[in-house]
Amino acid sequence: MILHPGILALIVGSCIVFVMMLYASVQGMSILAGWDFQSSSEKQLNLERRTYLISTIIKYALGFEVLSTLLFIYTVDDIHTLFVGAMCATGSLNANPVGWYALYAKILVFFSASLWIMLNNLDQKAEDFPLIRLKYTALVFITILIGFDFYFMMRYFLGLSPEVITSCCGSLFSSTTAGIAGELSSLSVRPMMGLFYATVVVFMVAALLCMKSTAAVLRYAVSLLSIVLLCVSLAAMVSFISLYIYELPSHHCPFDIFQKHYHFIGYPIYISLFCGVFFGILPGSFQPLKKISSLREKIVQSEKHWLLLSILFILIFVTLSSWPVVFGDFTMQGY
Amino acid sequence: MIKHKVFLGVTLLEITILLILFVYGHFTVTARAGSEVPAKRELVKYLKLTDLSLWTEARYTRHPSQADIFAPFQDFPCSLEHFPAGSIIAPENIVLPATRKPERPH
Amino acid sequence: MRHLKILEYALSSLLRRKYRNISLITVYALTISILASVLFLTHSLKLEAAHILIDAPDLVVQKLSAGRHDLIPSEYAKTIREIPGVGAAEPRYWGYYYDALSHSNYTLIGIDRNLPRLSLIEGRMPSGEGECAIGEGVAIARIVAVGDMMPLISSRDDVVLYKVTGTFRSESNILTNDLIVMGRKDLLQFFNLSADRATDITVTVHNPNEVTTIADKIKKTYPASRPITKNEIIRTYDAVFNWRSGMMLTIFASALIAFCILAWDKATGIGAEEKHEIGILKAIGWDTADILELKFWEGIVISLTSFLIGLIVAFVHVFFLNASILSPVIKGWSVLFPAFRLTPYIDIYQIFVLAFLTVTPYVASTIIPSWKTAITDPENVMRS
Amino acid sequence: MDSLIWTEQVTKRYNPRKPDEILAVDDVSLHIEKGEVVVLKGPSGSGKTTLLSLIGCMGRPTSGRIVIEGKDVAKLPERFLTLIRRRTFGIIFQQFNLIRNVSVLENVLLPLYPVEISFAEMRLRGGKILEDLGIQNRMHMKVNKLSGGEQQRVAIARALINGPEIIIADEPTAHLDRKLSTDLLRILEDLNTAGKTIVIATHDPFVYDHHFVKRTVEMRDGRLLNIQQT
Repeated sequence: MILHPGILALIVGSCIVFVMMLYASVQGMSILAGWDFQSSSEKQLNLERRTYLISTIIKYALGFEVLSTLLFIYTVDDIHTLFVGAMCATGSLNANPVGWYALYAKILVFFSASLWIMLNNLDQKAEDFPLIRLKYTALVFITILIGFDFYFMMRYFLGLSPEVITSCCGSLFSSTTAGIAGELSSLSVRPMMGLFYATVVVFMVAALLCMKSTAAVLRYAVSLLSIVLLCVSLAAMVSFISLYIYELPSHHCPFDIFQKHYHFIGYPIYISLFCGVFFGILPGSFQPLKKISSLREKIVQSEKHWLLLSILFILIFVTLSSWPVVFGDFTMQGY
Repeated sequence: MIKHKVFLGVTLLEITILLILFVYGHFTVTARAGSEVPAKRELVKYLKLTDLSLWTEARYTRHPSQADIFAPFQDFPCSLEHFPAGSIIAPENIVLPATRKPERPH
Repeated sequence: MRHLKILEYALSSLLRRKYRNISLITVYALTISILASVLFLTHSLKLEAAHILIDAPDLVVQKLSAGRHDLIPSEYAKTIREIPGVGAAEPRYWGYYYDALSHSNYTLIGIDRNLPRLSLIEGRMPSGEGECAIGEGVAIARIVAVGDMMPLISSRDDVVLYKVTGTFRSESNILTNDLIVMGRKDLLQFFNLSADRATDITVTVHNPNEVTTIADKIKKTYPASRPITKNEIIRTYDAVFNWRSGMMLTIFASALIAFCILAWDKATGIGAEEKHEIGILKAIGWDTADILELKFWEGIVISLTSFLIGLIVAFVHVFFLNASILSPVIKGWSVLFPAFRLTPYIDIYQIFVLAFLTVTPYVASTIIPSWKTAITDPENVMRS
Repeated sequence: MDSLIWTEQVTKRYNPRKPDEILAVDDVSLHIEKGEVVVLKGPSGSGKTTLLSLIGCMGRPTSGRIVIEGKDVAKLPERFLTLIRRRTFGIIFQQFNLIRNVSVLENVLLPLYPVEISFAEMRLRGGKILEDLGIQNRMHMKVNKLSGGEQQRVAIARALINGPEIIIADEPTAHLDRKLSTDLLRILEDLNTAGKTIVIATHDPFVYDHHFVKRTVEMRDGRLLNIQQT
């Protein structure tokens, strides 16, 4: 355990958010148990009013999770000096690999909480609360996810012992290391580039087709493709985009681009990627809800916007991340 | 109807003051990095200093990096560590490198 | 547009309860400024240490005897110098001196002659016998200046007079406050040490990557020795200050908790009048979501204002007033605590951490009370 | 079916199945046409106010249907009730229910804050209504500094700011003297002439005997007694 202000802030904040989410889930359960839309009783009215509390808590929790992901990366970057051999955030994360799970959990929480909020917005547009069961069942899962996030983060920080000699980006992402991270960077650049741009093109084509046609299959395909795109893009970040941004042939760290030294280029890159993927996931996830008559019209309306936003964000992402590849001085000849 | 404008104005003003303070801080840092820091490094180099002269009350608080791990309990094995600065100083073993593991007290 | 209008009403609603909200902002800003002072102070010291200790010796070799620090035979230096990769290995002579006159501890350092001219000294370094250079803290405690004689009581219990040839400038206080620098011979004599022993040995290593290897080799050659690498020194300071700010934050967190209880209390105990107001708003067409947004803006106004004020106050306190309120806490019993000027090293990260530490609990403690207010039944207004 | 307001067997119970259960409105069926002036009269505790709040979408009935402009609102979630209330109703309360220490203009504009219109547009509308009611010179005063009659006008201005179809007034003359009551009724009469539907709950004979009141409905213990057509 390292008593560090950033760690303290993260633990305290996540603890508060987790407790609030637990409270929200308990409220959600009581809504599920007592919900009777046909009744005009006081009790039903109180339950309806409780939905406001829950959606408020989730909105705050989502805001917190987004910021806490950034703070987590910063903090991990800040403490790398305490580990022998760690030169950036990756090094600190390797000092206790549970840290990676915490990061994955945070990304999952981001997507699921955002989805929940979209679900909630949609539900509020209809006059008969059509999604109440779905929403509050999903709430329990989000709470569990946030619980995992909190647990992994605690395990990570508690388990950090600064003596461990960690491998940093240099060695973790150098091609000799085994494990996923090593495999990612050992993927040779050309095929990875090909895969990345191919995925982007396929995604774009699917999304554009989706805007023209109403086929359900296309919507599921777009959602699936966005998830694939997320994975491929993250792999591409590690494999070659980072190299072009840092202009170093062996520096594969996906976090350093948040730093001032690289003009904070990481923020627009990751924000556009995550937003693009999020809006890409929406059409497929909401396709089954079209069965509900009071929602059908609203989903069809919003779908166009989502697809457009998704295409736009992904375009921004691809432009930003390809800029140094296309226009940078750095070339990968011989690597 | 202008309260929000006043508020936004005041907030902007506060942010500006903060920015000015930070810019001032930045300049001070740069200025000192140019003049004082090299001079201090010179002192460190020639006098072979290893520690900051902050807490002079006990040996291990004056030279935390040079103190051995028993320093706070040096008088005899059960003596309690009692210097105020000692209570806010980190236990030294958290930076013991792996090479010196056998020396740890537990 | 709608958001701005709700902000407008939030401000007007806050202004109507001026005294309550001003007191809330004051307490909040104070809490934030205390926490921010702690963070700024420790961060500044941490970076200062990291920047100036870069030139510390690559390796310091101590000798341990029964787990305690012991004098090291000077001939070790010769052996160490022969390890490949080692640039220089020199014995270092230094010790502590308790001065009964000023009730404080000094650090005595013995140096060899022919040091280059140092810029942070008023006067000159000692060059002959019976001369010394002292830190500002010593000069003030003993009321001596360059050219004066300063008596110290040696280990043989006789009074030795040293001529002060130089004092270190106050800019270097953080390093030199309690130093008395004298010739090596003088120091050996003063402490009554034998000439073949030193306090420890400093080692310069050509290739910084090999420091650990060389430390291992020294440890193998002299099992009773304890090599300390420069990286460890710097990491020690990093950890010391992280720990310190963590400790102090934990302590001052009680202030934050107290504040949150206050905020919760203020938010829960809204008066009948305020509840009536919310009822009116709902009756004339405000939705629960609008009221929640109103409460959100109230929270933003209060926390943003307090946060900015707190930061400004903390900056002024730490970097213009030299943390005068906090320093008793960190001084402890150190009689010679240096009056150093802190360097305002600040980065966004500090502010981000601070925002996290202070705003999250506040927001969390107002969510439920705001919701309770927001669900006020509009019908109540009809029957009051 | 084409009545503006149409209630069918509306019942409202407070604290159901508890010792302090109150049956405030019992099986009320009432039709109000567009442009009508209807007075609900009856002693206090007869359920007038509750019925008014149900019609004004401030609460949901325990059973029965309430149809406003062709839309059944009895089962709507609160936020839709709010939308209807915001668009369709102007409410004048027994107390003026103004927000103290806030200027006249702001009080009048309050219903427009959560709506998407600009500050300038809002001010324009507020200025016009205050002018119509003859209190534009009080625009920037705090409401608690005004006389009772002026406060009443501010309350009316606030009820009219969103251009409602239906005006609901709950005991509007309870705290007014004769002269102010006359003023108020004149304003209501003008509004009615302008095509607004007006529903008033009162036990003040001065109101229900006034010449512009065309229809009086008497309530007793939550039930409608008879419907008088005058």
